[in-house]
Amino acid sequence: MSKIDLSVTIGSLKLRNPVLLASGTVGYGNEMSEFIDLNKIGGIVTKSLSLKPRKGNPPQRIVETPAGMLNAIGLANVGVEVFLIEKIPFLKNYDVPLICNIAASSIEEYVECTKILTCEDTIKAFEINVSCPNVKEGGLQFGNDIHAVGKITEKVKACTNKPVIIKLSPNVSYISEFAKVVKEEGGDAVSAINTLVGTSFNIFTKRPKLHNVTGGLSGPAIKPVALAKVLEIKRLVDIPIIGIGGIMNWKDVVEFMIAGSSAIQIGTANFINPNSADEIIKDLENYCTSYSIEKISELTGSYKI
Amino acid sequence: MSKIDLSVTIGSLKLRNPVLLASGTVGYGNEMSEFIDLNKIGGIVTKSLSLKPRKGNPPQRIVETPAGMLNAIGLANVGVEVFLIEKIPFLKNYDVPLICNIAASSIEEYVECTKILTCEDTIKAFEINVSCPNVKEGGLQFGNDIHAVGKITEKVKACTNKPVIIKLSPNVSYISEFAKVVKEEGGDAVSAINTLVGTSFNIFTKRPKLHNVTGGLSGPAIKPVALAKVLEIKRLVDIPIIGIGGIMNWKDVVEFMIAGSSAIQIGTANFINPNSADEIIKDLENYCTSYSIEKISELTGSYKI
Amino acid sequence: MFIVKSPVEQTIELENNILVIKVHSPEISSEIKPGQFLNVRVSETYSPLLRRPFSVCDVEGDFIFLMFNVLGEGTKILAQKRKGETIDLLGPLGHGFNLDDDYQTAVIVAGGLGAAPFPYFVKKIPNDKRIISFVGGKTNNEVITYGLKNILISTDDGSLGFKGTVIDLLNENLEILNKGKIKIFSCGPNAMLKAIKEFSIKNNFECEVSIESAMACGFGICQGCPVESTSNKEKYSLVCKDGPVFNVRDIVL
Amino acid sequence: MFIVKSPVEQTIELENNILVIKVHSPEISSEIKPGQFLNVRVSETYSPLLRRPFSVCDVEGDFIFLMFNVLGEGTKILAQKRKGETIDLLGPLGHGFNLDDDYQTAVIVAGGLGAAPFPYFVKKIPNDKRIISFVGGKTNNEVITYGLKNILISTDDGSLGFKGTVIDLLNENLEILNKGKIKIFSCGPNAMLKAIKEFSIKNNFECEVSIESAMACGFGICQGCPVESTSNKEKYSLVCKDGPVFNVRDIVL
Ligand SMILES: Cc1cc2nc3c(=O)[nH]c(=O)nc-3n(C[C@H](O)[C@H](O)[C@H](O)COP(=O)(O)OP(=O)(O)OC[C@H]3O[C@@H](n4cnc5c(N)ncnc54)[C@H](O)[C@@H]3O)c2cc1C
Ligand SMILES: Cc1cc2nc3c(=O)[nH]c(=O)nc-3n(C[C@H](O)[C@H](O)[C@H](O)COP(=O)(O)OP(=O)(O)OC[C@H]3O[C@@H](n4cnc5c(N)ncnc54)[C@H](O)[C@@H]3O)c2cc1C
Ligand SMILES: Cc1cc2nc3c(=O)[nH]c(=O)nc-3n(C[C@H](O)[C@H](O)[C@H](O)COP(=O)(O)O)c2cc1C
Ligand SMILES: Cc1cc2nc3c(=O)[nH]c(=O)nc-3n(C[C@H](O)[C@H](O)[C@H](O)COP(=O)(O)O)c2cc1C
Ligand code: FES
Ligand code: FES
Repeated sequence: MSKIDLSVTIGSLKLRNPVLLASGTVGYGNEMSEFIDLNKIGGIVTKSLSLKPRKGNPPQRIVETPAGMLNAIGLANVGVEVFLIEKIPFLKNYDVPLICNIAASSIEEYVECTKILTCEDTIKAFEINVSCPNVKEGGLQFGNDIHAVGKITEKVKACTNKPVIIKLSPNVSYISEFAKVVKEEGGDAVSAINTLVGTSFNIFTKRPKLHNVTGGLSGPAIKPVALAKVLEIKRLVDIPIIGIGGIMNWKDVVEFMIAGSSAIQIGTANFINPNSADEIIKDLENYCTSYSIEKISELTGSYKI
Repeated sequence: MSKIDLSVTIGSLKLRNPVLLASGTVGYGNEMSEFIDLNKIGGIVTKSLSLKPRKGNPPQRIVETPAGMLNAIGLANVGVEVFLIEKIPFLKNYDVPLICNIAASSIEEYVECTKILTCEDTIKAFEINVSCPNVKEGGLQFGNDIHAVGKITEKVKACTNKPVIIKLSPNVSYISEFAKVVKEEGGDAVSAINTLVGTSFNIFTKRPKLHNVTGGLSGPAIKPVALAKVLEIKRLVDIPIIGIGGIMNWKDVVEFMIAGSSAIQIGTANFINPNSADEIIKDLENYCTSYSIEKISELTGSYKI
Repeated sequence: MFIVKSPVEQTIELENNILVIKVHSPEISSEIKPGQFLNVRVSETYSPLLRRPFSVCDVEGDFIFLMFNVLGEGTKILAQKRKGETIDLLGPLGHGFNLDDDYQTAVIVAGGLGAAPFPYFVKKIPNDKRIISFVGGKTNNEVITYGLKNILISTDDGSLGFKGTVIDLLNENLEILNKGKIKIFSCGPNAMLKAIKEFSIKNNFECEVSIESAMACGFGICQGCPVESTSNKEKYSLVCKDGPVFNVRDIVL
Repeated sequence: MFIVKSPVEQTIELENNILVIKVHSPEISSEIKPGQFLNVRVSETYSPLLRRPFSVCDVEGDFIFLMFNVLGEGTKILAQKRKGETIDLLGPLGHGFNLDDDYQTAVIVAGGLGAAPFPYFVKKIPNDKRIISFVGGKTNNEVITYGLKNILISTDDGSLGFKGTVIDLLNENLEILNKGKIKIFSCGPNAMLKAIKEFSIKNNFECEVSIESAMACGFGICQGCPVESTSNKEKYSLVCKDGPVFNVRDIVL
C-alpha cells in the first residue's frame, strides 16, 4: 500500500490534511485537546476574536432544531490581547496550523486586530468573519454588503503577509458575487458557509427561545444548502474554497470536496463527538486507499455535471 | 365549552381555518382525497400551473437529506387548459377554497394564465410562484429580482379581482424588501417560504444526485429559517403572511402564527402523513380550548420580543 | 388505501442477511395484490424523514410480509423492530402484476432482492397456469429463492447453478420457453431489467417488470418518481401510481 | 474525560414515572464525583442531534446510574433502552459538590428531579458529617426520595408531608439548622434555587447549588451555557465548565 497524500493547499497555506476545526466550535483548543490529538488535524480556526473582550449575549444562547441547532453566542471572546497572552502559549505546544478568526464592527477594527495578531508566528492565516448573524453593532451587517466585504478584504490584505480567508455569509442572493469581490481585492480564499439565520419561539410564553431573537442555524440540516453555495462559487469564481456546513463524517467531506472545496471545517459535529475530526481523517485515508486516490486534493471540484 | 373560532382572513379571503395544503404537495386534490376529508381543511393550493403543460425534469427528482428533502420536479404540470377541463370538476365536489398557484417564465405568461383562470368561480385566489429554484428558462430568476417581483404583482393584480398572494423566495438577502414591493404594487399577501436552494452529490459517481443539479430544500430542517423570514417580514411590512416551511404538527403551526403568519401551509408533511392537516386542525382546536383562545387569529404576530 | 400503525409479529432471518418481517395488518392483507407496495414509516422521528417503499412479499391471513436487507438508515431501524412494536404502513399502493391474461406459463425472472414480490405472486396465480422461476445473482449469496417454485439458478461467477447472467440462462432455456404461451414477470436491478426488455422484445414474449425509483409520497402527489413512457413523450409516467409494475414495452429503461 | 459507548444493564422504574438507568462504565464510575454530569448521546441518528446532560445519580462498582423522567425526544429514547444496548457517554463533566469543607451537617434541598444527584452524594459524604434532606414537590407524586437519608417532605398542596414550599419547611426547621455549622446543597427548579439563595443569604448559611442550562457541548467549547457571575460583570461563567455546581453567592439566579 503506497502512502496516501492527504495534504491540500489553500493559496500559499499548506495543510497536512483538509480537515479543520471551525471557528466557535473548538474554543482556543485547550478543552478539545482532552479528546483529540490536535497534532493530527489539518488546522484549527479560533473562536472569532475582536479587539476588546466581548461578553456575548445573555442566555438562552442555544436551541436544538431538527438535525440542527441555532446559536446566538454573540461572539463571546477574550479579545486579541488576552488571546495572545493566555491562549497562544498552549497552542504553541502543538504542531497544528492555527488560523485566527477575526470579527469586528468596523473596518478599522478588522485592520487593528490583524495588525496586532500578524506578528505572532504561531498564526498561519486569518479567517475574516464578515458574516456573523448574531451581532448587529453599529447597524452594520457586513456579510450582506458587497462593498464592505471588498473593502475589508483589501484593507486586511494590506496589513499582513499571511493568507487571508474571508468567511462568507449564506444569507445573500448570490454568494458567488461576494467570492468574486474577495478575489478581486486579493483575498486568498473563502470559507463557505457561516450559519443560516433562523429563529424559534416558545409557544407557551410566545417569546423567542434565543435571547437575541434570531440565531445561526448549523448542523446536518444545512448541508444541502452549504453544498449548493460551494458549488455556486466553484462554478463562477476561481478561488480556493473551504467548505463548511453540517459535516458529520468522511462521506460529507468527500461530497464537499467534489462540490469544490479545497479543505473543509467541522463545526457542530465537535459538540457531539469531539473526536470526529480524527476519525474522519482516518476514514478519508481508508477511502483513498480503497478507491486508489493518491492525492486527496484531486477530489476538489471533481464533480461531473 | 364554547365554540373555538379557527377562521382567519388573508386580505379579503376568509378561510375556515389557517391550515392550507402547499403547492406541489397535494397535486390537484384527487389523490389526497383518499386520505383526508378535503372539506375540513382551510384551503388547497394547486401544483404550480403554467400556460402550457410541462413535462418537468428527468429523474432523479428527489433526494432525502437530514430532516429534509431536496426536490427538482421542474414544475411538471398539466397546464391551465387541462387543469380547467380535467381537474376543476373533481374539486367542485368539495367545499374547500381553491388557491391557484401559477408559475411562468415571463411576465406575459403570468398575466395570460391569470386571465384564463380568473373566470373560474371555484378559484378563490391566486398564489404567484416567483420563486421556484428548479427552472431557469429564459435565464430569469424572478424570485431574486425585486423589480420583476413588483412588476408581476402589478400586472397580475390588474387582470383579476381575486386576492393575489405572492410566494417569495428565501434565497435572498432581505426577504422583507420583496414583501414591501408586493405591498406597494397592491399584492394582498405573501407566502413565505418556498424552498432553499440545495444540492447533494453521489460520492462514488461524483454526479449530483438530482438531474437538475440543484433542488429545493423543504421539511423540518428549514423550519428555523422559514420562521426567521416570516418574522422579518412581520416586523417590517404590514401585509398578511402565509407561513410555510417544515410544519409537521400543531406546535409548528402555533409557532408560525406567533411569528406573524395569518395562515400556514403544510408541504412535505403531506408525503409522510397525508392526513396531517386534519390531525393538526383537531389539535389546534384542542390547544385553543386548553389555553382559552377564542379566536385563533389572535395568535398572528403575538410574539413578545 | 390506508394509513395504519401495524404491530410487528416476527422478523425472520433468511440466509444471506435477508430479512422477512411479518406484520399484523388485516386492512392491508385483505386488499393488497401481488406487485403492489407499501410506503413504510419506520420511525416517528425525522430520521429518516421519508417513508420507505417495500413490495408486498407475502400474505397469510391477517398478516403481511415484507422482504428486505439492511442498506441504510431506514432498513437498519426496520431490522431492529421487535414483536409488538408497530410500523406505520401506507398502502396498498400502485398497480400490481396482471395475473389473469392469456398465457399458460408465468416465467418469473428475479435478480437479487427482486425476488421480494414473488412469494405472494406464486400464491395468487390462477391454478391453471404453470410457473417457472429464473433466479440470478452475482454470486451464490445473492440468490434468493424464498417462496419460489420450479427454480433455475444462475450466478455470474458460477458459484451456484448456471454460470452466467440470468439472461444467458433464459437463452439456454429458450426451447422450454417457446413451448406454449408464456409471460415474463420480472423484478431486479435496472441493468437486468434492460436486458429483459431486449430479450422479451427480441423473442416476442409478453413481459411485465416491477421497477424502482426514488419516492417521497408513493401515491402520486409529489411527482418525484418519473419514468419515461414510450407512448407519450410529453409526459412522464409515475412509478408509484402508474407502476411500479409496467408492461416492459411501455417504458424507457 | 472519556467518550465511551457503555452497555445498559437495567432500567429501574421508580414511582411517579421516574426512571433510573444503570450503565456499565468502569472508566467513568471510577472518576466521577457527586454533582458532576455526563453528556449522553441517546441515538446515533440526527434525531435528536445533540447530547443530553444528566447528573450522575449513583455509582456502584463499575456501574453508574442516571435518574430522569420522559420529557421529550431524548429521554423517550433513553427510556426505551434495553439491557445490552449501548449509550454514548461523554464525561465526567463539570465541577461537583465540595463535600470536604468545614461543616457538620449537609442540608440537602431537592425539588422534583433535583433529587437526581443526591444518592451518590449521600454515599460519598465524609463519615463525620450528618445529613438532613428536605424534599419538595408541588404534589405528592413529584416528591422523589430515592437514595436520600433523614428526609423531611413538603408539598405545595399538602398531599404529602408539610403543606407549603420547601423553603417554608426550612423556615419551620430553622432551629435544627442553627444547631452547629451547616451547609446547604441544593438542586431543583430555578424558582426554588432563587428562594434558596435568598434564604441562605438571609440566614448566613453556606450554600452550593447545581443549576441547569441549555447545552450543546458540555465541556466549554460552544459558549452555549452562560450564567451571570456576581464577581465578574465582564464575563459570563459557563454552567458546564465552571459549574454545574456553584457557590450560590457567585451567580445571579
Ligand atoms: C416500489 C418499490 C418497491 C420496493 N420493494 C423493496 C423490497 O421489497 N425490498 C427491499 O429491500 N427494497 C425494496 N425497495 C427499495 C427500498 O425502498 C430501499 O432499499 C429502501 O428505501 C432503502 O432505505 P434505507 O433507509 O435503508 O436506505 P437509504 O439510506 O435510503 O439508502 C441506502 C442506499 O441504498 C440506495 N437506495 C435507496 N433507495 C433505493 C432504491 N429505491 N433503489 C435502489 N437503491 C436505493 C441509496 O442510494 C443508498 O446508497 C423498493 C423500492 C420501490 C420504489
Ligand atoms: C448539568 C445538567 C444536569 C442535568 N441532570 C439531569 C438529571 O439528572 N435528570 C434529568 O431528568 N434531567 C437532567 N437535566 C435536564 C436534562 O438534560 C433534560 O431534561 C433533557 O435534556 C431533556 O431531553 P429531552 O430530549 O427528553 O427533552 P427536549 O425535547 O430536549 O425537551 C423537552 C422539554 O423539556 C425542556 N427542557 C429541555 N432541556 C431542559 C433543561 N436542561 N432544563 C429544563 N427543561 C429542559 C424543553 O424546553 C422542552 O419543553 C440536567 C441538565 C443539566 C444541564
Ligand atoms: C456555537 C457556535 C458558535 C460559532 N461561533 C462562530 C464564530 O465565533 N465565528 C465564526 O466565524 N463562525 C462561528 N460559528 C459558525 C461555524 O464556524 C460554522 O461556520 C457553522 O457552524 C456551520 O458549520 P457546521 O454546520 O459544521 O456547524 C459558530 C457555530 C456554532 C454552532
Ligand atoms: C416535491 C415538492 C414540489 C413542490 N412544488 C411546488 C410548486 O410547484 N410550486 C410552488 O410554489 N411550491 C412548490 N413546492 C414548495 C412547497 O409548496 C413549500 O413551499 C416548501 O416545500 C416548504 O414547505 P415544507 O417544508 O412544509 O415542505 C414544492 C415542494 C416540494 C417538496
Ligand atoms: S412518489 Fe410521489 S408521485 Fe410518485
Ligand atoms: S455547553 Fe458548550 S460551553 Fe457549556
